[in-house]
Amino acid sequence: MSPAVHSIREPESFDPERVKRDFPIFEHATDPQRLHYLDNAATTHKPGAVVDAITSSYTQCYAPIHRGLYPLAEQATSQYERARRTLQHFIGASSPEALVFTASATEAINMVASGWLKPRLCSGDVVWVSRMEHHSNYLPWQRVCRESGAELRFIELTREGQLDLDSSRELFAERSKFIALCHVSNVLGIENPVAALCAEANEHGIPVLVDAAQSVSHLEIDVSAMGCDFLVFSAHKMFGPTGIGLLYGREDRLADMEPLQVGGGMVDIVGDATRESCWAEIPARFEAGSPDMPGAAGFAAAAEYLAGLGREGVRRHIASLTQFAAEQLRTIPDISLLPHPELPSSGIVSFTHRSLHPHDLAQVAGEAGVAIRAGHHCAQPLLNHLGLAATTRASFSIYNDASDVEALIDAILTAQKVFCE
Amino acid sequence: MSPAVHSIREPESFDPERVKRDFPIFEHATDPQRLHYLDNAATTHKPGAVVDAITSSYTQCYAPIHRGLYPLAEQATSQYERARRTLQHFIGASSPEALVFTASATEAINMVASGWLKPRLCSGDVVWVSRMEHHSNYLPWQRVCRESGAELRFIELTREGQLDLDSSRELFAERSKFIALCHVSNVLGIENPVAALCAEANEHGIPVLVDAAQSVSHLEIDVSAMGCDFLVFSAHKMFGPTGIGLLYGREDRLADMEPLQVGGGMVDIVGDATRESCWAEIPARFEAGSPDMPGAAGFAAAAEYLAGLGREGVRRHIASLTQFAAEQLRTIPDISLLPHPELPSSGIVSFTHRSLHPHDLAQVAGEAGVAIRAGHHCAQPLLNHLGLAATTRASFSIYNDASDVEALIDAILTAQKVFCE
Amino acid sequence: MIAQDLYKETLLDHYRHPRNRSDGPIAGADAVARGANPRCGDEVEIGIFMQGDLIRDVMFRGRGCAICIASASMMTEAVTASSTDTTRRLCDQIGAWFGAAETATEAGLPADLQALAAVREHPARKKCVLLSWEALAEAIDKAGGR
Amino acid sequence: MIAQDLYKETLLDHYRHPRNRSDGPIAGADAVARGANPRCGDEVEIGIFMQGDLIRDVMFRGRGCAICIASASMMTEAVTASSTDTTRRLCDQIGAWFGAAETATEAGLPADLQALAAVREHPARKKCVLLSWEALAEAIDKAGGR
Ligand SMILES: Cc1ncc(COP(=O)(O)O)c(C=O)c1O
Ligand SMILES: Cc1ncc(COP(=O)(O)O)c(C=O)c1O
Repeated sequence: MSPAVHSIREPESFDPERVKRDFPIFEHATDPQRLHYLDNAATTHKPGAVVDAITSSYTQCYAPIHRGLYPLAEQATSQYERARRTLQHFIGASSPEALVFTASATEAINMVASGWLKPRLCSGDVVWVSRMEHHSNYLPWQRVCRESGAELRFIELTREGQLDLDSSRELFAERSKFIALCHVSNVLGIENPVAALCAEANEHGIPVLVDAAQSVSHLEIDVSAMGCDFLVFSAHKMFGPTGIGLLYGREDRLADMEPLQVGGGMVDIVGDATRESCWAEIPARFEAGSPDMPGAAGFAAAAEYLAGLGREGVRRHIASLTQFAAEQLRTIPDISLLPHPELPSSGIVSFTHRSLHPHDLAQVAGEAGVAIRAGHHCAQPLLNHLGLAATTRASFSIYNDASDVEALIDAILTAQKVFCE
Repeated sequence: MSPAVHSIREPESFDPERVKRDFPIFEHATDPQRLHYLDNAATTHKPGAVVDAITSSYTQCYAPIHRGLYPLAEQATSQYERARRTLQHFIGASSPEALVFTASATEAINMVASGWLKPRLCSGDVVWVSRMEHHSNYLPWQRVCRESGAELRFIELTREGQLDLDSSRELFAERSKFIALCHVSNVLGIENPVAALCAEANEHGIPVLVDAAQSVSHLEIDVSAMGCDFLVFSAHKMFGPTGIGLLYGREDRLADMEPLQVGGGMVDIVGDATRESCWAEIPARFEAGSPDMPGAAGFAAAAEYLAGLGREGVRRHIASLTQFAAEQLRTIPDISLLPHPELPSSGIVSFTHRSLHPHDLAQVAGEAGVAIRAGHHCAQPLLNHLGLAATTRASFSIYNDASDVEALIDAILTAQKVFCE
Repeated sequence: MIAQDLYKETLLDHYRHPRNRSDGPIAGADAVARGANPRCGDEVEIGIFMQGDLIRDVMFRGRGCAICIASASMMTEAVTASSTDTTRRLCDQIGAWFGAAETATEAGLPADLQALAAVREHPARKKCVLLSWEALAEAIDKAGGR
Repeated sequence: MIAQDLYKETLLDHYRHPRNRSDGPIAGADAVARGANPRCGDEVEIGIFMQGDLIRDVMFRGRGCAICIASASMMTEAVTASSTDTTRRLCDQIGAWFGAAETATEAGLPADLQALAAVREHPARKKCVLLSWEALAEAIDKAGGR
């Protein structure tokens, strides 16, 4: 956490240039020299190992899951369950049954809000989210509160953008029934003290859901050490396929959860007028419909790829590159970085420009091969609070290096020329 | 509909052997001569074109959808929306907005049950399903009825397995609020007269959802001609990827539907204590979370592949092969086919054996390279009605031919030797 | 200049020197309508001043990206001193021009507006163009409805 | 014979000639317990006849696949005249044997039961083996609980 520009050179092993060669898109993109992909908080690219895992699932080991008795189906089922165990170890869960494959982080959050919290929530109860949540970790709680007459409250932020726990003393009050917050903010790039918060919530018997969508690609996740009740993320933000995500839930919590979707594969005995349906065991109960085995295989391949790079090397690379970017951006007088207690180090730098509209800036940068994001980043509660309609965000990953930062700075200078001169 | 064994030779163009060469699994499977894949009703294999569409989405055109302003994101977004239009034409819908990408057919049905029907359903209302529904088109309606105090009723079957519309005269009564039924049954292989039923339901103002999961791979689907209000299917049963499916909804129906999931991408203005959230336009409103663009691209490639084969040739091939299989099975004295008004022609033949348990039969067949399915096929209401705990099912697709039927018959004879002699 | 792809000189000129822009509320207009694009945070307000069936003057106010501001500015120039009928047709034509590719045509569009053509290649930015035109159509409806 | 992979001769023998099988309800047992596998439609009923702490006799009744029937039949032979403690330990051991690969061991399993080993390669069939063993454990609990 105390880097200087020169620390951009990685200690020993981690080599972004070598890493970049693992990612076919940088060969294939029309002009690879010009693809400075800095939209990694939205979605990450895929290493060949992930694409191969998907392809070979389809071309060598494809069959229905959990139902067939012939060898191909047994192999496909093993592959699916092996993927679950790979991810179990990746996040430090104590058993594979605690992991539910979902379509996305968004779906996972909806499942918990509708299936776990809603049946327990009463008028007068309070649910907490932080001010910096992505809409996917805000709207489901807002809806369930509306439907139950409960109150949704914000953990507000200090001026430096951190959770203002002092002014949220009611967080652990008796009326508090649930806390949902992100591990790392997709706009501010701030890392929240989730383990400490979980510990205290746990003492008060308040379940916590951690949205790890923005942390899982570069911070080590250990759900046991973190002490969360639920944790969610999507494969596509950690170099895995789209269309698949994960819900981790403490087994006693999952045992008490109603399924969001009902249908094939999640029921043991279908009830009728006289008897109740009997759901399948956990986690099958929450995986209605035909499982996405190739997706799961690609997801596991991504976890293995990331583990193979060394999580600590990844973390350090991202941290020093983000800090370097923040420092460079600060050299442009018209640019203001969003609040952050120190130099951002979680891969994300958001900023505004005194006179350039974020969309114009992003468009001009895009034409110069620099892929950055402009908008509200699905975080309207935060942007309203900051009094902003939109910001520009650059987000860094394992295949980025200082040349991407330089291209970003150049693009901003170009845009200033176009619009301000 | 009047085939004989010799009609197994396809008229003119359709050539299953050539088709089979499009499917890499048959090269790669450990012993391709021995892979007689007859579990197509569960899931189908993927042609190279589909695998390539997925791969090249990841390696050449990958970026977030609907949000980025840089060229790669614009290309990825176009690809996603182009996939929607391909599928629009594939099912004869009048506009792309009527198509929602979902994770599966199962999810699509849950969306309609929770989001469209539930807010409208009152105690005393009646919802109809047929006796032959898959759990995915049964449990969501059962749940919504329980929650609303409405009654779920079966359209029962005649002895030949067809919908007994005569004994369901209340189907179009005033209390009827919804009808959900499959186009083709995944156990009986019977095709239901959905167009006629939709026409009559329409006259009475009763919306109909058609589950086309088992028909879309070999019957031409035209939602306009069919006149349904909703139609669902999964990509993986029509040679497309897992993890993606489709909900078609008449636009006025979709406009009235609440989203099952809320989160990123489906909201325009996030409300707070004082104002309501304002959802995005249709269909984005129903696609919360990061879209599965490579999945959509693979889905569209499957539709194009199928269209390229010629739907009529596909239909005829499946029909004559299914009929051939049924005839051959009938030559085994201990085998009974499940009820069907004529020789089954929809790719599916289900049967029981006087003394062989379906699981033993399927296991022995599997060891001989014949992939068939044993169990309740996620259709417990039907199996209860038939007084069966499990059946054996063989299901045929475009890459199967008479040699697969012969292998099936051999496998059954082998199993008889093992267990009955 | 690299950015010339999208940001034509005309467009930039309107962005840098917007015509008929009001800094405060538009006072004395016969009708005022608003448009907002929550995804970008763009907001415009269009006020029209009528003379019989003629739009004598148009003013806009708002914040937004260069395309949004330029489109509003160009719009005010294009419709000043046009009849409401002509203007409504123009609004529809612009809408269609940015709509489905099949139905789009630029035949008959005022030459000054052609600078917006490049935006058609960038679907994500269409709303930026259309915001002011949709508000204008609404203002005309309001004025007519009085 | 191709099917020898899974269906060993011993297993088939027990399937064709099940030991200690009752055609009707199991009468006069000290405890009876049931098990069902809704996914296959398999159902078994296990009755035990005690003599002090000893399981003097075991009967089963049921319908199911060859593995389910053979497992039940082999089980009755394996535990007849064993103490409830020994039998409970055997039930646990069989459960573990078909559980996670890491914890499984066949050390100490009666030789007669080794014919079930092949089923371990077929996760989907594990329940078919375990059904009767789980019902047996339940019957012992019931008998002890009297
Ligand atoms: C008739 C029918 N409906 C629905 C489904 C559910 O499809 P999915 O599992 O892809 O959601 C299936 C297949 O499993 C089916 O056969
Ligand atoms: C912090 C955070 N939470 C949740 C999500 C939702 O992820 P997905 O769209 O994959 O469901 C995102 C990204 O979009 C995110 O950045």
